[in-house]
Amino acid sequence: MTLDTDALGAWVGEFARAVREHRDELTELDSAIGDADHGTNMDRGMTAAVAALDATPPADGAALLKTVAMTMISKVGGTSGPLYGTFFLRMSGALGDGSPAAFAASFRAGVEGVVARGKAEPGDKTLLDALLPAADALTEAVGAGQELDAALRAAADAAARGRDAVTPSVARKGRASYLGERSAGHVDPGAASAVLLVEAAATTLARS
Amino acid sequence: MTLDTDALGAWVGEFARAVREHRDELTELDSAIGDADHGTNMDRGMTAAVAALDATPPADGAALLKTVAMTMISKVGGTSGPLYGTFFLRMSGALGDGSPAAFAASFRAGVEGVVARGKAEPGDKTLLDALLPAADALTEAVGAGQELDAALRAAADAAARGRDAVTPSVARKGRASYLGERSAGHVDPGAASAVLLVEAAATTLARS
Amino acid sequence: MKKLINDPADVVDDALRGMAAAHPDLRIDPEHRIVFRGDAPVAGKVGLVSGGGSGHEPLHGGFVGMGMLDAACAGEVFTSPVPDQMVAATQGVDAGAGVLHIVKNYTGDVMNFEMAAELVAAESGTEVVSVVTDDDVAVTDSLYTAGRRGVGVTVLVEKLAGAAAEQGRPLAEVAEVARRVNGQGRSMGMALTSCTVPAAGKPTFDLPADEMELGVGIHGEPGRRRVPLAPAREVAEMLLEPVLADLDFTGGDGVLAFVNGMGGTPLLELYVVYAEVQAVLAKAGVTVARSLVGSYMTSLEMAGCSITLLKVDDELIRLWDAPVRTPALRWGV
Amino acid sequence: MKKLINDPADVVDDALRGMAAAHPDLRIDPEHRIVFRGDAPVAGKVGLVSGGGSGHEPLHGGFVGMGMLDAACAGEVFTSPVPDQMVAATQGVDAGAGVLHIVKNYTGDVMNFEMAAELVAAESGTEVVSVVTDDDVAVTDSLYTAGRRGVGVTVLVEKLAGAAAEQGRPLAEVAEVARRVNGQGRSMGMALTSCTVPAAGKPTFDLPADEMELGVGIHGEPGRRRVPLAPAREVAEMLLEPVLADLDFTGGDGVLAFVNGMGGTPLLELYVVYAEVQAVLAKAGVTVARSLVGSYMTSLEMAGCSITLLKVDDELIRLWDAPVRTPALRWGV
Ligand SMILES: Nc1ncnc2c1ncn2[C@@H]1O[C@H](COP(=O)(O)OP(=O)(O)O)[C@@H](O)[C@H]1O
Ligand SMILES: Nc1ncnc2c1ncn2[C@@H]1O[C@H](COP(=O)(O)OP(=O)(O)O)[C@@H](O)[C@H]1O
Ligand SMILES: [Mg+2]
Ligand SMILES: [Mg+2]
Ligand SMILES: [Mg+2]
Ligand SMILES: [Mg+2]
Repeated sequence: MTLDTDALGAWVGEFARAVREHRDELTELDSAIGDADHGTNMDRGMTAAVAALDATPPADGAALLKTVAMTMISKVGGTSGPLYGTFFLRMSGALGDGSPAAFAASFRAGVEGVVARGKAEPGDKTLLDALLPAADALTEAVGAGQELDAALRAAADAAARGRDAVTPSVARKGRASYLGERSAGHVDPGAASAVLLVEAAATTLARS
Repeated sequence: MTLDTDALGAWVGEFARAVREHRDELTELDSAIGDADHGTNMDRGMTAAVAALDATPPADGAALLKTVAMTMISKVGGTSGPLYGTFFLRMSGALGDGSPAAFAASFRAGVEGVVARGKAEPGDKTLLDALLPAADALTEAVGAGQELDAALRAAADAAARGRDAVTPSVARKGRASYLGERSAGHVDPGAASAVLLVEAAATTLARS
Repeated sequence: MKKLINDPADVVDDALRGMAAAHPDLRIDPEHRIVFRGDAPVAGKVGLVSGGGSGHEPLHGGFVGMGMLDAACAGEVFTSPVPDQMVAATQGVDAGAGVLHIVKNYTGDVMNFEMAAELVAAESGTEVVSVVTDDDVAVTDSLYTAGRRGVGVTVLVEKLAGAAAEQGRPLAEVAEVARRVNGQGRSMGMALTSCTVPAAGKPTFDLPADEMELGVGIHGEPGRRRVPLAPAREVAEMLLEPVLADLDFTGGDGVLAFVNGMGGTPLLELYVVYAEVQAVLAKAGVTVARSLVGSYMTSLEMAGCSITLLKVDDELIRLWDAPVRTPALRWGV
Repeated sequence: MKKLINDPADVVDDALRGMAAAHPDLRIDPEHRIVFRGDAPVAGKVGLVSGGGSGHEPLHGGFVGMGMLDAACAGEVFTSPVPDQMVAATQGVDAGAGVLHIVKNYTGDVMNFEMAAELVAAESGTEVVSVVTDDDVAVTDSLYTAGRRGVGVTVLVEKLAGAAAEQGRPLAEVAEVARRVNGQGRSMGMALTSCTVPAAGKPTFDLPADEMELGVGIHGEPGRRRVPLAPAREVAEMLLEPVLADLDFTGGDGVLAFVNGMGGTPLLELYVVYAEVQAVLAKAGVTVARSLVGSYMTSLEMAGCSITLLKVDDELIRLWDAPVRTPALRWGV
């Protein structure tokens, strides 16, 4: 069972589809505590990423993730463009041999890229609050020798729990932080899109 | 029975009161086919006129009407300021001996001033469509030897009939003319305020 | 009603206080509600006076200054100023060369300016010439009614006649420029939303969420018809079609194309409209010599726009490019 | 949604087409969505680049020209532009004297400009210095969060640093002016209505008819609190109170007072607000040396305003008065 180019392509494709499906919902979340563009931003970027992959089929998995990264960086803008772009770029650089353990490590490298670029901390109410628990769950499950499908399911569930866990919190990073107390009780749009990313992995990569 | 300064003062006072009472209604009529200010305009002018009369009690009826005229001209602006101002100015100049016949003649002089200033014709859907029938009814009734109260009642009824008669028409003067066919079916705000003017005369002068 | 005002009755006075504070090079007569050029009367120069109801800012007070108006009279919201104001403005700008009144064609404005001119004639030796603007092609059958409204072209008349006056030209010539500009300009407007007159407290008209008013005036007077919302591309076509049908704008030295915002429409959208205007004009064979995009003649917070085309020649282009220094139009100085 | 646009996805490109048509002395790169000064790069001059999400017009494209910016990058509505655009803008304005990036403090803008600066550093010898504006006192606890937002002061930084660059001063000095202006300026905004992001199609927030948002941002981000509607007099007090509490504006050479419209508020109301601002400042012992009233940094069609105060000195006043020739600010030339 290896995470080859096709598998990664399916993941990216499924993420793009999910983002499209939930576009208005993500924008709605961003209306409440931001500027009403997160769904549009993510959809613009992922649609362009899928188009770029279709136009020039990538040589390998690393190339595939790099194309996604560069497309997010050059087509999205805002906060999510550089952050998701950095995530895919760092994953691409750390992809390894396509084994579940390598995948878990590269996923963690991607998340660390988001930390480095955005300087947010756990609990700040950002995408990290979904991504960090997912990375932890993935590493742990794979380390404990679980099958990839179970490990990814654990990661997706951890992401969703992370998203929900910070919902009551006051945002300390990004645009939502301007609201102060008024940000409490709202789902963070970036955490919501990050859950879609991990869910997409659970749906597609588990079958690899 | 003469129309002395007090009687004319009562007329003007009652007109001011009626305008205040119907201010929002007149503005509402002007919203439909104009620019939503006729009630405000008339109220601003007549309130100022009453205040001017209170501040400097006029020597005679002619002075009284002239004060009203100059106040309308200098405080209202728009279309109704010059027109009502001209009406009172011409009346003031033609007031005569205070007899009913003289009053009817001076009322007609006022109406002719409105014609001269505004160049509207009967049926154009303006204040004239209330004022001209009122002047005709007044002249006729007084000429036929009727009591002043009956004559003013006839004039007020004629004004109201005139206002209603042009309601189905398309406006050909003033701001309402810009609407073309869309002005049909709406009461003309100026005709409505002119009815208040003649009604105020019927209410107050009849008792003189 | 959501507005940044105090008492609706004080809106005009409050705004004039703000203008006085923000523009120390203007002189404001709060009693007569007149915005004067700081150095008026200017020796040897024809004086330019305009004015009208408030609610159209920057028109007219924002166009007072070197190269444009010498004085502007502010009426109540959407209500012509009164003759007293116009008389005081006329006397305040007269330097012996006479005064031009620039009057938008609305019954109230025309009558009040007429009365003012009569009073000036009776009281003093000041020569006054009036030019009435009436460029709005939304008004049809204008022969039998109050005639066309004066809209966007008024801004252009104030600029171009103002430049002519600044050159020291005599009253007759300045008036001739103003009349020529009015004769060669046509406009048409539309609204997406109504304005709310402060004293009335609610929108002048109700407009369903999926409709717009075509041929609307600048006082929230309803337009000639309601049509379904349309993309900017079609709006530009709908507005330009009657303008182009009314006067031949092809050939010659081209046109000045003016896209005006009604007050509640942001500049972003005005540029979108302007892009479409250019496209329609190119297709119609009309050359754009100069352009103006912005909210210069508004209708309180109404959302919408108007388009004005003015046929220009060498002389008008020179007058347009001539220096102007007012709060709302400023260049060359 | 009632807007004068075509497809929501095309708003930015369409508006840039309009700008290109309306301002032939600018050069517009439609592919990279950059508005360039027509004569960029200007020999010997430090280049000024700014940019940000669209929907704030005239910011930033309307401030490109002599005495202000050399290039502005337009992002999607309310979305920071991408590094590619900033790299292209930086390379396009670099005349060897280096380039200043003027960045509003929003996470997205800061990250994208940072990535662009890294790319420029990696690819070329162009020296880039970034100045981040963060003047919005509505944001408290700014130490532990994303920090204060960059709002009204950005316009003033672009003008004043632009004037310094125009004088031929070196990059370090131009950046120093920009930093000083940011450090001496504070702003606070409010909204009467929400804006509607074209792609979202409905208002970002719902605001009851009798309430307003205090401390709102320029992206329709909800503010810190909702308060009942209040007269302009009290709005001016509510906005100025935290501004005056944050920095001492008394003494010295006074302040530049800037009343900014949010896009849907007409000039009439901005002047009413400005009158009240003057009154509050007079009572607080703050002298106004210069003022600016108008819609210069908007939030689509949002109704509302912001107030910015900048402590000025002789040098800043001279830089403010220096000639500028852009679509939205123009004087002295
Ligand atoms: N410093 C940060 N680090 C990580 N994620 C962040 C940071 N700031 C904001 N975010 C995430 O970005 C999301 C918003 O993205 P988006 O709406 O696309 O960008 P913008 O805020 O620029 O409009 C937030 O919901 C949050 O999850
Ligand atoms: N030429 C005219 N002659 C007589 N009355 C007129 C004329 N034009 C308009 N009116 C009257 O004026 C009324 C409107 O007055 P008002 O709303 O105060 O002024 P404005 O139209 O300037 O806002 C109309 O309803 C009409 O009766
Ligand atoms: Mg957002
Ligand atoms: Mg009216
Ligand atoms: Mg009126
Ligand atoms: Mg955004």
